[in-house]
Amino acid sequence: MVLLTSNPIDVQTVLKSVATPGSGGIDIFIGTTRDHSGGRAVTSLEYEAYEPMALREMERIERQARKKWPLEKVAIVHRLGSVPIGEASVVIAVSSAHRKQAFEACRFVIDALKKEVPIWKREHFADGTEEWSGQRNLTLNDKSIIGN
Amino acid sequence: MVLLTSNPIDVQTVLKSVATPGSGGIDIFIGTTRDHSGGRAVTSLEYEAYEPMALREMERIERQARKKWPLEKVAIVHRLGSVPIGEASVVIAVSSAHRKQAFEACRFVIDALKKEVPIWKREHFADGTEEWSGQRNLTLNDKSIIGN
Amino acid sequence: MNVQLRLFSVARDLAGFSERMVDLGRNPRAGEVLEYLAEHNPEFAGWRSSIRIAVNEEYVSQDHALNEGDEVAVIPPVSGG
Amino acid sequence: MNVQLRLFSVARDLAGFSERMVDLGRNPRAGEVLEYLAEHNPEFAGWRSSIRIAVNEEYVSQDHALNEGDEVAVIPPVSGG
Repeated sequence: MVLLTSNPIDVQTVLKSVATPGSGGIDIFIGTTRDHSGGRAVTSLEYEAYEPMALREMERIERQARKKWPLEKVAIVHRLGSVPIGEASVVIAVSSAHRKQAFEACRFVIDALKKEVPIWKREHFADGTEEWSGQRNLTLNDKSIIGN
Repeated sequence: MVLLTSNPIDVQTVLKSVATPGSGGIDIFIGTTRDHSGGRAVTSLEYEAYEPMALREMERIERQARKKWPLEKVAIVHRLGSVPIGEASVVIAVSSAHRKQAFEACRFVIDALKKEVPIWKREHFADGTEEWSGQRNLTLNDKSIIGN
Repeated sequence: MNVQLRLFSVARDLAGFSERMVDLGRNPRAGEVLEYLAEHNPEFAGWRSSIRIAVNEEYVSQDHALNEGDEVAVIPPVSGG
Repeated sequence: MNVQLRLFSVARDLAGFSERMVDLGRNPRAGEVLEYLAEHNPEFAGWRSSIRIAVNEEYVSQDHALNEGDEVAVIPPVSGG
């Protein structure tokens, strides 16, 4: 199950979506918005996606995980729009007969999501400024000043 | 936070207990009762603990995890008594500024719990028999027939 | 040849538009959308090493040959999670 | 010397009791509770390699010296989780 939503993510619902009678272990990763980033106070975050492609990439990552591990169910849910501090921006849940596979697959999915899925985070700072997260590297690599 | 309870474990409550404004990642492991064990159909499980020592061991494991990783909060909750198939017998939640630490610590805690905490599982099989789980090794090692 | 160009995040902010039908000439390669964008804002010229291009919702290499009507998306470094 | 013996899980089922004050003689070691139990059921004699002993809620080695009034628990292989 893959989902993009502008509503708060209900972890209990995600958990239910992966619970099966054959599951011995479920690993859930919850990414939450932190109140600081690079030493600066953050007041809120905003996420934008290239939605149809993001869903395709999420499905591709689920298929990759299922090839690597014998899994029961996989759920990948990402929130879009504004996300207040402390709320979940992403929830990954993986069920498997044994816990080792659930842990490894869950970590694989969040790592792959962060690398591959076209979603972007914009940070709003307490000092009133805002910027697209992770674009500082872009500008450093390319010796330009975009995105700072 | 460590807890032994004979009530169903509410994952949402455990999650709230570890969410902090400094958390960037929360990893939750949920051990659920499977409908089969060693090829046999299981109808329900029962857990017994040496309660005060189990709580001490759970606290010790939390301290060990905090020594190894910079963590925000740790919750270790184990259910006792009868647990229907599909319900959670154990829930571990770990929050940290970064997801890598949350994953590693969560896995460390469940692995340590399964080795160290004096809790025992009794499996009730569909064929009407029941037995203490994991005692088969005891009897094989010791060339006796206890626990089969 | 006309393709549908889509921009996201910092790329959209820099270009000032999110979607546009653009003519990339004959036998264009995916990476050439950056040259098109650099005509509007020279800073795009330096992006080739960091940006990824998706055609019809799938990542492609920058020398991927484009077809008429392709949806070509400029994907700055992603930061979901 | 009297200690409070506590049995759990398969050990309790085999011995037929869960808690008992027992006299282990002079200068007993933790592992000697298995010898005490083996007098009731010889199967306990073979357990030494698999069982752990806890004294006052902490794991100890089998040659740990016991004190008057200690709570000595027989811990069969645990299976929580």
